[in-house]
Amino acid sequence: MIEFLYVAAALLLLLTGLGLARMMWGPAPADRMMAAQLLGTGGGAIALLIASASGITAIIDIALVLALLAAFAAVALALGEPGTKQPDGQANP
Amino acid sequence: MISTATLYGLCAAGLVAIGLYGLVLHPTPLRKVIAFNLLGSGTFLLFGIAARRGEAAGFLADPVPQAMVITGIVVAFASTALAVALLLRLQETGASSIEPMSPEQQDNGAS
Amino acid sequence: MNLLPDLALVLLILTAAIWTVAVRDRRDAVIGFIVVGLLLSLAWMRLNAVDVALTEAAIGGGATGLLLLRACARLVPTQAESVLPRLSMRIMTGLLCSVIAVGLAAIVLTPVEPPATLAAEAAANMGELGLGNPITVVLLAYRALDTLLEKVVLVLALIGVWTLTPDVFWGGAPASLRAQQSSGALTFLAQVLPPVGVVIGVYLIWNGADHPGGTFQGGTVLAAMWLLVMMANLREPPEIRLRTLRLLVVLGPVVFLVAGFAGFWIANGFLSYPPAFAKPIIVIVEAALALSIAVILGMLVAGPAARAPR
Amino acid sequence: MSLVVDIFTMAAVGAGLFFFLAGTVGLLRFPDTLTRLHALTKADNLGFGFIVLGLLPQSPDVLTGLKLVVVWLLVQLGAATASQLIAQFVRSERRHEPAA
Repeated sequence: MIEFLYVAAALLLLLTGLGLARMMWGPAPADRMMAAQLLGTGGGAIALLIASASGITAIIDIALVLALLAAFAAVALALGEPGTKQPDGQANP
Repeated sequence: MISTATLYGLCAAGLVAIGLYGLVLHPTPLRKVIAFNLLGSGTFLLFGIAARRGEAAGFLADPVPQAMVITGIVVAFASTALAVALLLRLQETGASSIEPMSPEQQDNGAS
Repeated sequence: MNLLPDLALVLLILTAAIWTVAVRDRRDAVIGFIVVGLLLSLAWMRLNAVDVALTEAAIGGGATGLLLLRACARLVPTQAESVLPRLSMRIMTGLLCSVIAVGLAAIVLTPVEPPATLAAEAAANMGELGLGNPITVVLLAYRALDTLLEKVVLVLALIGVWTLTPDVFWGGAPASLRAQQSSGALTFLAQVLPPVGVVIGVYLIWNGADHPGGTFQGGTVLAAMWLLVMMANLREPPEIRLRTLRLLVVLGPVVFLVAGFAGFWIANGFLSYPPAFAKPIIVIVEAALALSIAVILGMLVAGPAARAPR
Repeated sequence: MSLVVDIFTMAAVGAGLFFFLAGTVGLLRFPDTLTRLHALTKADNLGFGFIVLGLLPQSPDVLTGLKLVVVWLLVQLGAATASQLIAQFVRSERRHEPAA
């Protein structure tokens, strides 16, 4: 059972790693962000699998933090486009 | 046979080199900040190798380097924030059209 | 055979890092950096450093990414963006960096025998204090002075950011963090996630005494939740002249210092705790530190004031 | 009994891996951004869900199991919102740029 979980974690790493190809190809920033998103979720799943396989339950906390901040980068992406000044980001006294 | 710690140690060496390359070559400051953070991550990982190799007294890894890395990550974040704030301020003072300025500030900017 | 997944992870980290440095667009570089941060937190997990993995996941993947993406949005791209130095220059730099990499690799490949370790000293402290997490023991007892100074560095960094405020805006609020277009999904997330996130942050701080976790990780999670609320425009960043805000910023270091000086009377010196009260003192110091860290990290991302005080 | 539980775990984790595979293949092969986003949500929702489902019977105590469920719920919330935001981001970028 333990071997199965480790192999599953390794396969998952491989799959999410392949997703990084999308980060490089792009073409839109949204595509690249999707690869990061997949890695965030996949990383959480890998942590859960390894926590279960190794019996170190503290590793679940890593998955917890990754899951909590899963949407964080995507939210930040929407902060603005390069070059365009935010309509009210700067001061308007 | 190469151990897990050694493998990540080689990764750390690579990260330091990649970060240094970007830090030296990139002309824009923001890219330098990103590269500097990569360089920092590599250095932290080297501490991680020391921690992993120093497993003793019933711990899976030596806690002292780990505590130093945690401190280091937070300080690296603080310095990145300071660098970004400096860049934004530089941009504001460099191009006075971005932000409305008081007269004495404009004088300062012109001199 | 057992090393194959680790080898794959190392290759992924290096590929993502090279791409981050090589890519043209700076926002793409930030996304690459976020990916490196996520991968590194997995690497720390494999190195049995769960505490560090938690910190890297929260700061490397979350907070730094937000900070840099925000900088991308606010910095006007310059002409120099696409200009890279000459090819000969690049080759020279590449060679020099490779020399440094080879040197570091040589150090890594020649391990010290027996391996240098301070684990035994840290373990000796652990028994006295009644804490289960060796890293918390190192941070708050064995090397407490380092942690105290590091908190001071955080406060200094925040003061540094604040001093970049233009005179007319001094005391006002930092620039708004809100996203460009308002979105129902974001508002929903910012209403549902923070209550859960605050519980998880407090859990990480509390749990940090005996298990992986602690003030940094918990404080960063709290800061992330605060930033999420600000990004969804449910709250504006506070004005930097607010007395409560400034009190919260220095609360952690001050409580730490008071506990440290109290050591002269109730124990045997600066930053030493009497064994009977060590755990409660450390928990109080940790709680104060975590609050300060959350406020400082949030205000560091928000940046200097950009509006005149109301 | 433990054999049944193990088979259940293997089946569920296997199903999770399959959906992650589907998500990755879709992310790499689909022609435009929004269809790729659709593929990604399969990995986020079903893949992660099945892996948590498979690991639940392996958890040593109830508290650990509860934590797994909390992680799953957070991923559901986070991934769904992130997909929405990415889609909105794509639309706003298209509106700003004239069709080339």
